Amino acid sequence: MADEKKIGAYICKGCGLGERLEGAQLKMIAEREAKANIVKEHDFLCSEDGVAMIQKDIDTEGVNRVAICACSRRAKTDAFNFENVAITRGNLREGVIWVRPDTDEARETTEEMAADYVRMAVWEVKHMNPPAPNAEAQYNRNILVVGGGVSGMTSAIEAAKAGYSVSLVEKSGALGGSAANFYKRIPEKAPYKDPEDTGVAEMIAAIEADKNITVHLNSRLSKTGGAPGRFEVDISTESGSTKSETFGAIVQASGYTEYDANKLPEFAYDKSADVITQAELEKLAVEAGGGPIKRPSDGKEVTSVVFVQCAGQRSEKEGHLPYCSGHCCLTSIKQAMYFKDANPSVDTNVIFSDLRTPGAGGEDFYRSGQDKGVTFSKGVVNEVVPGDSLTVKFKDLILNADVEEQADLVVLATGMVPNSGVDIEAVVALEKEGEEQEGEAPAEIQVPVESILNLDYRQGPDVPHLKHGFNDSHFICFPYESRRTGIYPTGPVRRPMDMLQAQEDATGAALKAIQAIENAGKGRAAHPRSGDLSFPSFRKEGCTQCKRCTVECPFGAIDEDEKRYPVFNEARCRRCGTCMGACPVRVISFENYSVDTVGQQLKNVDIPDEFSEKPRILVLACENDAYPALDMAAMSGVNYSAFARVIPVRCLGSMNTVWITDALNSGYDGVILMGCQKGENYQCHFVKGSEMAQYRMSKVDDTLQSLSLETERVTTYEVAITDIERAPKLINEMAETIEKIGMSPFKF
Amino acid sequence: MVDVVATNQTIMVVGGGISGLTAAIEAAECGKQVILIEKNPSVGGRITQLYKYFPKMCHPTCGLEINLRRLKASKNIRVITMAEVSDVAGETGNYKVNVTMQPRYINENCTACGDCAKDIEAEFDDEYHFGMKKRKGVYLAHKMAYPQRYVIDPRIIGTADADKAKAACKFDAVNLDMQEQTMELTVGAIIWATGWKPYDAAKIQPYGYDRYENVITSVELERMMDPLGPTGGKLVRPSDGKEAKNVAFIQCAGSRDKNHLAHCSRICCMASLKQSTYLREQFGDEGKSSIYYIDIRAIDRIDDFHQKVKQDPNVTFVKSKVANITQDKDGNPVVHGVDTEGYHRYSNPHDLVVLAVGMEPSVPKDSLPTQVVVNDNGFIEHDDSNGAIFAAGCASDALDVNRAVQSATASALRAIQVVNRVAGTEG
Amino acid sequence: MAKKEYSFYPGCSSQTGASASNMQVSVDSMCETLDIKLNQIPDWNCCGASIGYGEGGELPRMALSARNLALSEQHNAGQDVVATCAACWLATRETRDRLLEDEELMKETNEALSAAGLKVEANQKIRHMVEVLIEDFGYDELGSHVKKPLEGIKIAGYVGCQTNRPFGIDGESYENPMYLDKLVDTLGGESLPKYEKKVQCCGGALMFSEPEKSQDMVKGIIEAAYDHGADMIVTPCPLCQMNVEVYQDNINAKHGTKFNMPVVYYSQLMSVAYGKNEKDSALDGQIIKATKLEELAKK
Amino acid sequence: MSAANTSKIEAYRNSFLKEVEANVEEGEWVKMCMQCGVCSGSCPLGPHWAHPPQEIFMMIRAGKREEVLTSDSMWMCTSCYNCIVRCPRGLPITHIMHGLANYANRLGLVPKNQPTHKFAKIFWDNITKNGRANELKMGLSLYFKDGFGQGIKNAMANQKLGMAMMKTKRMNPSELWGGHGIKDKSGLNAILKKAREIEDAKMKK
Repeated sequence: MADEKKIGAYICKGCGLGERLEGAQLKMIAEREAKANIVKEHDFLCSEDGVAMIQKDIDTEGVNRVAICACSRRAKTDAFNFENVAITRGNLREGVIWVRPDTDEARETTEEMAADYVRMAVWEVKHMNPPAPNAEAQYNRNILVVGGGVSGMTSAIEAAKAGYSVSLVEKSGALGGSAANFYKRIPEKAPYKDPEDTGVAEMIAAIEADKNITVHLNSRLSKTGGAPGRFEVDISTESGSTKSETFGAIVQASGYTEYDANKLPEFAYDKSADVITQAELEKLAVEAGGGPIKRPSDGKEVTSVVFVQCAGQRSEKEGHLPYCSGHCCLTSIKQAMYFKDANPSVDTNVIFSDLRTPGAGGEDFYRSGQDKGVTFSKGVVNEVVPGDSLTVKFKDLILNADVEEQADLVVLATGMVPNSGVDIEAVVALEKEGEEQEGEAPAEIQVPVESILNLDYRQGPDVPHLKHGFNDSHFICFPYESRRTGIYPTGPVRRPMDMLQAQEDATGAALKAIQAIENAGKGRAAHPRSGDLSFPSFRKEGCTQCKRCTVECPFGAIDEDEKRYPVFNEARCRRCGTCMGACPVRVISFENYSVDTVGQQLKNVDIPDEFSEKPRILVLACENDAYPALDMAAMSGVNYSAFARVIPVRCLGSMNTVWITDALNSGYDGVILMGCQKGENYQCHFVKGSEMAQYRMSKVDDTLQSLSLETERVTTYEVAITDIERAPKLINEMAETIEKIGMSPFKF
Repeated sequence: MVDVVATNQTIMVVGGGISGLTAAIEAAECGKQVILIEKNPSVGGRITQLYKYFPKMCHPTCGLEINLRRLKASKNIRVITMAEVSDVAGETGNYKVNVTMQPRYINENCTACGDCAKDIEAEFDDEYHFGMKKRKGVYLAHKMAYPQRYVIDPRIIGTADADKAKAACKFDAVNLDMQEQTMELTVGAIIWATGWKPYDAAKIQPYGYDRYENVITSVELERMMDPLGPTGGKLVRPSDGKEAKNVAFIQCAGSRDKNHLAHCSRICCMASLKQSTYLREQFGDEGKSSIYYIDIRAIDRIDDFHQKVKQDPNVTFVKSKVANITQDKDGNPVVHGVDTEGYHRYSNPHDLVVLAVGMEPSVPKDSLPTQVVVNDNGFIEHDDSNGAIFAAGCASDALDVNRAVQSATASALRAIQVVNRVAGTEG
Repeated sequence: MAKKEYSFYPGCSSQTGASASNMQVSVDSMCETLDIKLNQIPDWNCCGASIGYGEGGELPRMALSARNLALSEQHNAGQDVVATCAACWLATRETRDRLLEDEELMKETNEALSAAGLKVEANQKIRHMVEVLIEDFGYDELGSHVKKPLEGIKIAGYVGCQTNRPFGIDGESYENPMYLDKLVDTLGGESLPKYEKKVQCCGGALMFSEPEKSQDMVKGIIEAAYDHGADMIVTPCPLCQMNVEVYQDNINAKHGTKFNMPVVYYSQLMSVAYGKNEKDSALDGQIIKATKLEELAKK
Repeated sequence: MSAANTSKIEAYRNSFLKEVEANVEEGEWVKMCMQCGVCSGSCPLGPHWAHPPQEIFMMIRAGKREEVLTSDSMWMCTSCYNCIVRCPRGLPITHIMHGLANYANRLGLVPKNQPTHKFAKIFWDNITKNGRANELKMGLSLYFKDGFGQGIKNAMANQKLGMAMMKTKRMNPSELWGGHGIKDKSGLNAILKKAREIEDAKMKK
């Protein structure tokens, strides 16, 4: 593409812009001040005719930087969608006329507002380049699936069905995982009355028959490097042999380990052979093969069995699981049916606190269990006393009495503990504290500290954990968005779940892997900026190897080379710009988003002198939440101060403090930062962006003091997309504050 | 006539709620051609009517904003709104789908400037607010509506209002002559994501939803929390606008009940736990919630949210299915029943009763091919005989948003497998 | 409209000199106007009512009703069985339904019946008189015969339990049935649709064994009627009528209330509205006089 | 083994549940209860039940045979059918209560002087004697159910009522001598006898 920049600025007069604003004035500003090469007005810019006018300039006049001064970037997006050029939007409608009253006294300040947004648009686009797919983009149709259980096998089979080739790595000597030892599974089909075959054998057969799937048994990942489209993985077998392969994407289906019942002495698991876990009962059921189930201690046929739900689960007690494992209620019903179907005269009692059989199938299965004579008691089990006949002491919550029940066998519904590898954040925390007990992760739950993926990423060997050791996505609407691009945890390692859900989940994970491959191949970003071709690059000369970018990247995309310079792995990058915000020497930038694209906007705003009584307020707003909130405020006719100049940012994490100092130096009277909620329930879609911004701003006060400016001039807020009334209020409050404390002295 | 290009390598997604949107976008971002059919004027579905998601208490529109940006950015998706599937014929890899489109009376020229709605007098119940509020006869469904285009209510066609709307538009976007259209599309695979509807609370006679103003549904409560909603974001009771500081939540209102929905709707327990925090949010220590339940079903790791709410002294849990509701002289709904944990009778007056209504699947059996397996609860089963018609989200089971998205993503892959096979055989 | 014929099961309380004989009188008068012919089941026996369970087991109770069914099938073949008493209707319909869905029960029941040379097929529909009025006639038809609208008379429609549950009248809710209110309106009276005790239990058979508990419930039923400004209560059920009307003195004595609330049958309202005199409308059967009806009947 | 021990063993075993399923009308439904409590909350005499229906179902599952069968709770049932129409699991609760009462009666476990039990017996004898209810006799025997003296008291207390009933021709003194009845009494009694035989034959112990 031609290097010389040719800027076209297009000013719309529709939607009342023509009536409210002095078009000629804006045109002149774009030409004379901002020096746009071509400036045109149009009565209805988003119309076919208006769009054609712009396209013509692009094709015939060689315009390659387009500044559209009309409505918000969120409106008419499909109309203003031109190929191979840099585009920006000057928000004159939602940003100016819709937030200002249509009165004579308001007219002047409204005009000034519009004028600034035209300046900002042109100056921004001047420093933008049309992004081109990054050079490292590689297309690799191989998917690595880690774990040969139901989840892993499902991902493998489903991905293969879509025509991709899969390598399935299983650490044990056989496929099937935990489910391979199940006698039957919870039904997945109507009428949901009886346990069904697990189907594991069929899955294994399908995999062996599929030429697109290669299985590595007794194998682990000894090293995983690279990025989506070019993962380099060392697969090592127990025998010690190692072979390296490259993959486009990775599905992590490392499954779960059953909670250790020895941690529950009150239930006599360690004292009696006839107190067993659900998994152990499956083994007995397999041995019985549909016949009467015999108890471990003496092989006597079981005549009565008690199921203890939530054993060591849903409990705040030290060492217990604080969560519910989701499947146990259905599993106990299924297992009680093992007894009832073989011999209806066996007494089966399920002692539960909340019976959890959700969804269409769950309730039918519960009813079927009752119909078969399985009894259910709402109660809390306090103790199991060993003996020839076990005594289960519990409080019957319905009869409100402490009672005892005799049983031949007691089954404990212990929960799922995820095999999620090293809790890298806990390790980092420890390093910070500089304590002795190296590597010991003090997470709520101890997970096997042995790494699953052995990533050679700067930030650690495994996918960060979210909670309780599960490396789930934090996002309700985006369950697959892990914090390692192109690596998708699935099944019980992500969240406790039963087989049916695991299969559904694993199928979805397979799609995400395929999608990651397709995106990486085209050099496109993954969620949430999917399709974005821009990527970060840095000026090596300027870099001080301070490592801040490599530490702060929420997605662990940046490694370090031997000289400790950052290595950007574009395909791992989510384009949030946190690195750009972190860089103290401002050497990191994207083609179409950089310290300059924002810096130039704020610097070119017209700053009236100290006595004009026309302050300027800079608002940096997260483009996903705060900015839409302001847009919708405009749509609802909410007004805010004409002195505000709002600049959307990809994420507040991309906010570089130089913008603040520049703004203050060039005479802004106030600065407002609007980011998403941070902390445990963070809503930032780049995970740590708003948190990082907060952290950086904590240091800004010194800057203010050095400039002897009041700290109130700079404020940071958490703003949600629903803050349609609050966001404008925050701007007006700043305007009032400035009225109180006076204008900034830094005006020239 | 709308021109839509569809081949048997195209995936059709029926329903533009969170599941349909997800399925469409995920498939499109794998490079597939997708047609998204939505019966309402804008996409987004039920989640646009929610205030917050459990357990994170984040705002549904936040995720919607991202999905809409992905949708706008993708050249592979064709969205057709106000359209419904009337008939499906054919088999895997080659379906003929009849789509009927209702007239919007406003074309692509619309800039959502709002001039057409300014002087309209006719008002109708706003379905977005479950009729708790009125809207004009020319309207934008809500602030996040996509496509961002106004709609003219067919009921004003032929009235002076309609002409006013036409006259007001400077961009020639109003076309009062639009007619219902039908078209037949050929597609390779179909993702069925028609979602759910709240169970009709009036059918639960003992609770008197049809008799007592201060008995409302959980979905109506969500609208109340909307700053732009019927009560301006205030939690007040309908009868007299009094602040509703003492609220009863009745679980299994229509669910787990042979007289209504036999299945458990899964989301209601978490929804009520979530809504109990709304009371805290609005009234602090004065906000009191009582949750009447059979079993609290806070499944898997989100049970910690349940534990957290349980520790709130202002939230009371009563293990009981409420027997019936009466109204006292002050218009307080009084809930009657027995706390089954140790047998305690109660007759508790509350400011407001919220029925945690169940999920009724919106699966129109008759517009689907007969071989598609629909179970007694009205959900589409996974079954080979469904061919390349794949259920996503709440068309397949009672699911929360997280699981609906999971299911939608899975169904996207199933559809892709089909069209890839077709592409392979077609070379 | 052509004459309609039904196989009629009056029940013990409707016999002359029995507690609901006044209902029977007014029903006959009503039927005369509507041209309904009721063919009494010959030698019918007691249905066992709801209290029969204590001593009589499942099968003996089934047998009681089955005998009536058998006789009806034998003598009134092809006609629907109609009952005016809630308990009779309920017991008979319950028996029919269970016989039809449970083959073994059918077998055993017939085995028992054979002891008296009878056989049951349960092939007749069992209906309540109110069903007949609503379904076979409809409000418009019922209204068309009104000669003396019950103008200005406020009437609380008290449906009670067994006319309403578990079967009830088609299309009506168990919690808030409206048909008595619709009927009152049809007859030109003033219904009180918001009367909240319309399905409150009156104690039923337990009035005899648990009088205090039952009368407490009756108290609520009458209080609510007064709260709504009712001149009288109307009911379709003999036991309800009896329980709510005749114990008002006892309640007054115990609670110092001044209850004097007439309780009439829908058939009495219809009879009066249809222009019949006090006697035909069995107003003389009221222990608490329904003055306003009497005045109207006199006109 | 001592009774205490057996009951200990029997606790939460299904023996009593199975007995109820076999011998009690609609007893096979007991296991389907999910303890929601809607029946207990819906009963008009609810406050007078020592053990409301849903609790009785739990007691049956817990094997509390004596406590259940000697309870007078199920005798509180007014047969209003509220519980049946509201039960989310479709249990015929009214019938189960009737069945339990009847079963307790058969086993002679009903608490002494349980008034409804007495009335039920009086009623049944009354209607089976002539095939139709004789309200007057029933009323009287009811008054005298607790002995002669009490009977006179009751009669006096309700004298006014009785007079009113007679005045309105809703009670007929002549009923004392014969009164209403069916023709084929013997036939009816034969039927009932047979029915009882069939039922007894089916009882499992």
